[in-house]
Amino acid sequence: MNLAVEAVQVSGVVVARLRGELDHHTSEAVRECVDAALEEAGSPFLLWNLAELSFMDSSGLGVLLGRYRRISQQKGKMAVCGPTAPVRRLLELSGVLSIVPVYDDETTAIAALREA
Amino acid sequence: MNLAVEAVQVSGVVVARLRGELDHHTSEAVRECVDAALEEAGSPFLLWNLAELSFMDSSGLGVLLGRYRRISQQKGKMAVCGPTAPVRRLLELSGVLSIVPVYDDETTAIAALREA
Amino acid sequence: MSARRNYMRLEFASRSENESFARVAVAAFVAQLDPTVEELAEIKTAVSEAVTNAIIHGYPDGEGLVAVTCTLDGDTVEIVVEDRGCGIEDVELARRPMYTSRPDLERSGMGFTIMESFSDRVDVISRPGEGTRVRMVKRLQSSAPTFD
Amino acid sequence: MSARRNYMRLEFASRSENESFARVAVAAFVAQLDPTVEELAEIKTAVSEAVTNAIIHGYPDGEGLVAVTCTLDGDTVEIVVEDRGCGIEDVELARRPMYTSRPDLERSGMGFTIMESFSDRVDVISRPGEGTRVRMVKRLQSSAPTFD
Ligand SMILES: Nc1ncnc2c1ncn2[C@@H]1O[C@H](COP(=O)(O)OP(=O)(O)O)[C@@H](O)[C@H]1O
Ligand SMILES: Nc1ncnc2c1ncn2[C@@H]1O[C@H](COP(=O)(O)OP(=O)(O)O)[C@@H](O)[C@H]1O
Repeated sequence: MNLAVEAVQVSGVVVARLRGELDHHTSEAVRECVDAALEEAGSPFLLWNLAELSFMDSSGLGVLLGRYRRISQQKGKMAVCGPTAPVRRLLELSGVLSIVPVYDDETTAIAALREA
Repeated sequence: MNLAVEAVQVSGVVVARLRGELDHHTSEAVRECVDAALEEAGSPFLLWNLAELSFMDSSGLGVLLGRYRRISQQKGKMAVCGPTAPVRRLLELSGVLSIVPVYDDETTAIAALREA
Repeated sequence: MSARRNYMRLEFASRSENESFARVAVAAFVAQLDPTVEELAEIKTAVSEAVTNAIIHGYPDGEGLVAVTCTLDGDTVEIVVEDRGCGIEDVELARRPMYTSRPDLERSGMGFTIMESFSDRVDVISRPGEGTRVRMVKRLQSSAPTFD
Repeated sequence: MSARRNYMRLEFASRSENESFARVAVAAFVAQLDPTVEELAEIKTAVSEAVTNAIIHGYPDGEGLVAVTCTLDGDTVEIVVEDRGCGIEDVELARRPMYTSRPDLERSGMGFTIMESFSDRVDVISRPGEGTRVRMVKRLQSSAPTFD
């Protein structure tokens, strides 16, 4: 599969790191991995590190927005960091950037998520 | 075009440097460039630097063997240097390596060609 | 003109593994027009949307064939994605931003909107029970001018 | 088994620009079986040989259609390259190492030999005036075992 996903906990924030291409075929693996990590952490704070994601289409938007909905209900927060140019364009175009903040890197993003 | 070719003269040897993919479509450009350089140099010594050639098929063999024939008639010499693994395999399989010597790098190859 | 005209057609089983194959194949074909990195990313995304729709929505309960044709003419790319699946009842509704018939699959409803943003023109022809045909046309800014 | 079966078909104009497109497309499709780098290089080369032959020899004086189909079944890849061009008078002669009918084009006559070396099996069916069909079968060593 041309996507690798890992989800780790950093200072109470679940960080999902994606590498490769996120489309409908690879979306299920991401959903499972991230949902399991959120469950385990018991924390509604989620950061998507997209620095190594070379491709994403609207199936990826669905995955992001699905987690966003769930986290919002738990009064948590979600953010994105490091998107490559094409991914950033998709996030912009779809309006995701108007509800989810974007940061340059993990450290800045985690600090901002914890501040709230 | 997914192939770049340059031909330069180094110590009386024409060095043809190929980058990218050599197939039937890109072979004409190589033929033209190398034949012009041989003509201009007036020297029947030719080195193929294949270190950056990622792909070659039998159309490439045709180009190499065509120059080989011509150069042999002029009592010249031809060599190859730096082939990547797949290109080396093709040269081996087709028997080209039994008539054309292969060297690691340009410097060694040029020295060997001049020795004769 | 005809010297710059080129054509290809792709057919494949409606399996999700083939989404990435379809966009790589189209990109490799379009590459001969020397598109910019951004144009190529737009084309890959638009193809991915249309092909994914054919796979998920066109054939929801089984495998069928998806066809992608691509024609290059001068600096213009035309891509047609077709399925012989269930078709769309109301195309106008389907094209609305955020509309999806499958919220249960966490679809975002942004597929058509993305195809429209990333090409100059999108036509959809669909007949319930017969299938769907999505045609996208995009003119490349980057192409070398045609002298003929 | 059927879960590991997949199919695609490619058709394109017999233009030399399409040689690289054809091998990239086949490689992108076969990639789902996780071939080694070496296996992928062998497949690309074999496809390039068969497709180039269809373009040069099959349609020497004009444009025609070339079709490539690829079927994955378990760890086995089957690739068929077809043209409806001039056909081959003597297939046995054509397959001989170093034989070429076009020394004027600096052909090496090694195309069939390379296809044979890089696949487990090559079948050629050709009829003068009707066209040529080259079928290559290759079993990948690298594929994950099938559990079914
Ligand atoms: N090829 C197709 N066959 C059947 N229905 C389709 C097809 N493509 C799109 N649709 C319908 O149009 C709707 C909107 O499509 P789209 O904008 O891509 O969003 P999404 O795929 O996220 O649902 C889909 O939910 C589906 O109902
Ligand atoms: N698709 C084809 N249509 C017609 N003739 C073909 C085709 N493929 C191969 N041939 C014939 O078989 C010969 C040997 O092919 P090959 O081993 O690939 O060598 P080469 O392409 O270098 O000539 C060709 O020279 C040609 O006469």
